[in-house]
Amino acid sequence: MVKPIKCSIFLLFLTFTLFSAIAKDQESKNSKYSGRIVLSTTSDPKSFNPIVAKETSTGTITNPIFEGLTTTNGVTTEVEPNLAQSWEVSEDGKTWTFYLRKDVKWFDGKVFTSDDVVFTFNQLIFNKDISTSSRDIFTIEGKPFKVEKVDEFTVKFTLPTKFAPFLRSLGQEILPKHLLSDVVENGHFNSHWGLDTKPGDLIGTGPFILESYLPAERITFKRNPNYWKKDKEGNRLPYLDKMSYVIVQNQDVALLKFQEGEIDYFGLRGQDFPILKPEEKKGNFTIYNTGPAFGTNYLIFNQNTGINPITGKPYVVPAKLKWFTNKKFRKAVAHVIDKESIINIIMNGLGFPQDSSMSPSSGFFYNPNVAKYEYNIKKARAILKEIGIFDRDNDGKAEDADGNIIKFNLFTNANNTQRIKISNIIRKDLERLGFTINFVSLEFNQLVSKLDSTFAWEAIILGLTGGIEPHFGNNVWQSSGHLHMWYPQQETPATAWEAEIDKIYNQGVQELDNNKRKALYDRWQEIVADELPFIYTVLPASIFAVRNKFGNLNPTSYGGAFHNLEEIYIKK
Amino acid sequence: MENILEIKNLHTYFFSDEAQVKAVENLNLKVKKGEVLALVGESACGKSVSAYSVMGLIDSPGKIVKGEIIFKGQDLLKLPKKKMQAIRGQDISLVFQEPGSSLNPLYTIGLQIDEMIRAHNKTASKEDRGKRILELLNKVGISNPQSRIKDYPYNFSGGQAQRIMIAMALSCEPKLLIADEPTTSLDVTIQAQIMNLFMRLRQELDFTLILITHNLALCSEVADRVAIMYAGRIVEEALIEEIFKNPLHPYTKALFASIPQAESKKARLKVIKGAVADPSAKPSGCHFHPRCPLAKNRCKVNYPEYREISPGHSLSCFEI
Amino acid sequence: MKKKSYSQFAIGFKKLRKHKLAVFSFYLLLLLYASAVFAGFLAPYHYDNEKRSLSYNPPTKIHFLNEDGKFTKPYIYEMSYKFDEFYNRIYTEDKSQKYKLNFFIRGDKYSILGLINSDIHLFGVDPKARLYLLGADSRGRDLFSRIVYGGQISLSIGFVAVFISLIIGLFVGGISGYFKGKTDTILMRLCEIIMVIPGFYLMLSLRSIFSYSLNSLQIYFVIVCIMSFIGWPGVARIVRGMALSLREREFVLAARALGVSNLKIIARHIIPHTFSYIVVSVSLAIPGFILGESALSLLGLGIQDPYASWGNLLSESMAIAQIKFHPWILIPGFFIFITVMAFNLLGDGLRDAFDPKMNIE
Amino acid sequence: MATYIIRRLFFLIPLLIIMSFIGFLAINLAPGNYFDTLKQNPQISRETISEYEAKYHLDKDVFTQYFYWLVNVSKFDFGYSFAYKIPVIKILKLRLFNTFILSLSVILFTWLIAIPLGIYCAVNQHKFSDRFFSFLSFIGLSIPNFFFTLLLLYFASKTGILPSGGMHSLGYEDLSGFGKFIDLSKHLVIPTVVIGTSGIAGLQRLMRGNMLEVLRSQYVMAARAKGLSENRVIYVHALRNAINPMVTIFGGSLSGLLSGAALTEIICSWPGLGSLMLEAVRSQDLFLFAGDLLMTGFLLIIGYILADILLAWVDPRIQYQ
Repeated sequence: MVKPIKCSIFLLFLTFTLFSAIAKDQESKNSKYSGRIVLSTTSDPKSFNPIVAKETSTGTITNPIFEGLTTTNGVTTEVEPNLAQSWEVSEDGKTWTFYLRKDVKWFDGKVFTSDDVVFTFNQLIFNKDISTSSRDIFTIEGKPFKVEKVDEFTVKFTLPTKFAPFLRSLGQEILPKHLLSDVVENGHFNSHWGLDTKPGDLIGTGPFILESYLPAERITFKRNPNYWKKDKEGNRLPYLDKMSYVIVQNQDVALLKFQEGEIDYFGLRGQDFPILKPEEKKGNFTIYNTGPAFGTNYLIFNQNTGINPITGKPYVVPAKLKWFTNKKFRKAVAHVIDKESIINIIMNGLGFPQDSSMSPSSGFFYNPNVAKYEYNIKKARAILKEIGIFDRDNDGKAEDADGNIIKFNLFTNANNTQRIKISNIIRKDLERLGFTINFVSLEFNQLVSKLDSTFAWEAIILGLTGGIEPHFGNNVWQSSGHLHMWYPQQETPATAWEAEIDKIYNQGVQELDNNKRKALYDRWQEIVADELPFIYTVLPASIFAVRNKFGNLNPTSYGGAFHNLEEIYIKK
Repeated sequence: MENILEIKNLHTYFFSDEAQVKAVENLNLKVKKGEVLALVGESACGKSVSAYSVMGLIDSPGKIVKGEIIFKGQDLLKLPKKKMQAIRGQDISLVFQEPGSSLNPLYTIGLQIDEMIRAHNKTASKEDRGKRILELLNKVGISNPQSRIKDYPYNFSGGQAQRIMIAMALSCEPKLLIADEPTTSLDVTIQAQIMNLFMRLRQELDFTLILITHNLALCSEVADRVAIMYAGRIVEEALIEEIFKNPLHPYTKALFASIPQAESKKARLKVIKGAVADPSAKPSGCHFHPRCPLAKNRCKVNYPEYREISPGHSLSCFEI
Repeated sequence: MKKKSYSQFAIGFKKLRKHKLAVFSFYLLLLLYASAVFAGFLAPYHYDNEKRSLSYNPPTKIHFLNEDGKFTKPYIYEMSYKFDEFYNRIYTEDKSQKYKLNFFIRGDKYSILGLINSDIHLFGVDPKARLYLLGADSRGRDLFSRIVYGGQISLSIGFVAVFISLIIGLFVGGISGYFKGKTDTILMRLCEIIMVIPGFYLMLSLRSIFSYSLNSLQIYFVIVCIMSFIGWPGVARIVRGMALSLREREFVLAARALGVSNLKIIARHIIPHTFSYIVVSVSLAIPGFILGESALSLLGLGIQDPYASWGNLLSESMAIAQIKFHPWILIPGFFIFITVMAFNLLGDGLRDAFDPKMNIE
Repeated sequence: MATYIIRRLFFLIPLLIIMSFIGFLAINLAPGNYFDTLKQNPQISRETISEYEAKYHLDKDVFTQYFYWLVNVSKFDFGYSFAYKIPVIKILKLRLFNTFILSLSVILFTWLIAIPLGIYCAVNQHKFSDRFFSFLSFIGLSIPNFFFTLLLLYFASKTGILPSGGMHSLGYEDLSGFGKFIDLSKHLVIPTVVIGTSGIAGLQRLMRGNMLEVLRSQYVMAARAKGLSENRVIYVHALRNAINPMVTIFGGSLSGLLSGAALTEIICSWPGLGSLMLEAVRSQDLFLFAGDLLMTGFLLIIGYILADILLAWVDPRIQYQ
């Protein structure tokens, strides 16, 4: 009885090794296929609907599923064809014709056509019943773009004016008409493709298909076998079989998971560098430092000269407004931002001082030749003295010419511990100038409601995510913008320099010559650095660790480690 | 007659952090087979502790420091725990003061009697035990016992509960029954019923009874002999007639004086002056001396020897 | 009745004295509270006295031997750091200059309870060097000083919160139990509702109501109020139970018969009898509040930098990097631990001593 | 009995209404609303946001908002999560189950340790072992939970025995039934230990106190006097009486458990209600928060009622009219 079992086990073993040998042989021809990548994200997606939801946590998840007509190259930051294989532009720069790829299929096998593009713009983005922020991008001065079907694979866009960042903005995800037109008609689109969607129902054109979603735990994708992109040898991309995002709220826990090998990628904070760097060899991973990141941290003063219509009082106490609107006051403050200490203490030495309003990593439009403010308390005191602010009665507190003690509230948001630490260093140095600071960290919502509607604030330390296209910040820099934080939604620019920035932005968006555009935005950066509406602090270094098993890896600061996800494969 | 129980030189102390309480001190007592001995004293004089000592129920912080308890020729204090456990309930039973709180509220009375029979008679079958329970309940006068076996203690009145306790105590036909103030918490009419029940059962089942009480009047009706306790010691011991006729110890006399007499309504009831000795700080010498009308100086220094002054009548007092 | 309750107390305290751990805890707490009161004197530096170039300075080595290996007055060296290839801070001692450890040295100004203003510190070194008994935090502030100052907030926050919740609880519980009927029903339902809402969420949502532009002092009071708001229903329910039974007692009946007003009866006859419960519940409730403050701090909603509380000091240590490279940052956790432990042991001892039947609620 | 339960359930309705209203009020009293976060996005216009606010009646006062919500709730529509853009009930359902599993595990852990420990300490009162175990349980109570979690995770990752957070391993779907159970159990260890240890002390002391009280009672002495074995006296007579009051505690313990778990859930990446609620409170996701309060409140009261029923079942003296 024993023998036959043994025999059969042996046979089984034999066949198994044989088969695997054969399998191996086949694989070696196309050894790049198969494998899984495991990444981590800090929070759940809020939806799977890329039109309605705009949070980064949602974008992370929908990116591999949906694609736009164009894409931005992660290395060169140039705009490249994606679902559109080529395009033409009329001489006045207002009419664009896009020729779509003919080999693109939706996950369910339907062919991607110009109908889908027209549908996405006309039925979704320009649909007033659908709440989407995309509408704001494709609307200039209240006028939407005109999108028309020319033929099955050609689409024509007619713009009301010239729009320089148009191609870049066409990274906008295109959604399938054949699945969604009914939903739109029924008025259910806003809640369609929410988190309760069956993974198989989520249809895009991208390299990966959503396979499963376990709330607060994990999101898994599988390879799209019919993806249109091919490698140089003509093999269909992507190479990877599966991709998973593990949801880990706590960065330290993510670090542990990376060390254990559960996840393949980890974005380091400065403090993590000494932990992981020595383990590179042992843990078989590489740490990439791609230079300054895009997330800024800055200090702003409220320069709103308006009057609260409800209380009839000015938003900012006049005496304080006088300091805040004084350029020299802001310059003095800029001189007490101890960027070096902030970098050493908070970023463990792995950060960069920020002087310009664009990140050095943004490439083409970055202007490094702007005014810089070194940490110098004496100089700051001297500047303040020029405008009559110094300690007049030797009580350790500075007063202005009218005898008012320099005292103001400084807010920041409570959920960003790093920013709170930065604020505390800045606060300490402001106190060295003899200022009296009431520092409070608020919940993000409350902070925003102050910035945006009540205007009841004096100084705030906050951050914005930057990019490579200056125009996408027009809401911040134009004096009529909602995010023109120091004095939002102005009817006419309050100062000459704000008027100049408005002019630059209006010209910049219509200027199609890149070099001329750069000259405009260079000037903008100079003005900002001189006038200091935003007093910039530091930029963290963008550092991440990736396991060595991946091939075709080409990490950049802009694109991160996996901007070319479909080309990445697991080395044997 | 032979002694069923002999307590020699028993000391039971309670230890707390700051004091030791000599609850029972140098207790000597002989219980003759078949008799009814009444152990009389005010509350907190050590009667119950003596009973618990005999039952082996003294638990931390209490401790039997010294002495012997001879039952059927063996010293109970030297017995291993298992053997003592077998004697409890089987040979010596105890009926507690408050029947209401002596029954476990969460189990039926049937179960509580049954577990006791089973503990001592492992071989009895379920039916046998059931029959025995019915018989016992019948015997103690619970009407319609069949229907009440499944009842919980809260379904019974105090008197009924005490009957059940008695039934339970007698379930293994013990040789010695200690009844610790069995009627104190009951109504007067029920008290008499319960005492009658005891007497009736004693005739039927022939056990020795130690009746612990503070009620001298009760003793006169049922006891053969009386031992008077004060502050943890026996101060006088005699046959019932003797003690009623000729109480010698000043404390005994005082006790008698405090009994309300039906014929002398107008006479003021005599109250023993002073308070019962605090067991944690007993007076030196004779513990009764602060309250004693006869007290002399020597009473404050030495404890009087316990001596027999006439056959069967012992006491400890210098002045008699 | 009164006499008995006094003697009960005397016995209780006698019993407590035998409970060695409880007594030890009591003295330990006394020490901690004393050090919080005299924080300014004990701490060599002000809590916000920073030296940015000494970020994460490890606990200073105090030398007792001079170069020849002979005993000398204790001294320290100045330290400085450089990042190594792994961006680790490597601290080295500058041996060119010794700094003696001095006692009763002048330093930062401080005030004790607003009464004594001084700049004399128990110990310290020349201001050119820095003494870090328990190491430094990210900005080169002395952790020891911050812990001592942090005790002022952490140790008092529980006390004040318990005190307030006791006052409300006693009052509501007393009224509820004494008046019975509809008052009782309404008040008890109210208690139940508050108790049923999970405390942590309640704390968060209450905290978010208050967070409108508060400075640290205000936050302190807000936290205290929130915690008392969460704490009082528990007290009230138990006091109500006691009041229900007390109101039937002879002395209360007598007082009522004499026409003493209801509120007076509650204040004079009912509440005093719950005193032993109060003593116990205070010592058992404080730890919960201390831990609660630390949880709020972790979320950035507690006491904020530059002020120190043990909770916000501990929240600094919530990172692998700290555990691995700057383990001294975890020390505030130890202080929370021993304080909470001491309160629990003391409370347990008190409960044993005063009433063996008393339960934790 | 049935009428009693029905009466309790009736009482539930106003309770739940008040509770959820408190939730509404708390979120409303805090300045701002959910959509303020969107305002910080440079690409979203003011009009879009006003549109949202009008849609969910956020531009009205609290009472009106609450009224609209209540009307919907009576139709079993708990509203819509601003952040997740799907009905609240769908989000809660997923998480509630996970929190339930964790709570169950914590309850088992605490009770299985605390009850025997309490009995043991009571039986061995004042002995060294009593003091030692009491001390030990206090240690568990005294460590700040979030701190303990991170330490445990750190050591778990160093030793590699336990997974560092999460609920399922990556290959969970491919495991056999038993394998799944083992995998889940492994993930449960750290959060359970952290949350559990802080609850053991209280229960242990309570059980010890009850047991001591019962051991001193006359029926226990009477049971001894009957000649029953010590085991029977303690485990049959004393234990059942001592454990009865614990049933009531059991019903109420859920509340503490649900809130005590939030931080631990977050640090352990446990996909429960904790992190969701924290997020909801902080981002003012009104309906999600109110819906959750309603659910937890409902569960808790069900817990209380179950405890009542259980108590009536184990204690013959209790009868509900």
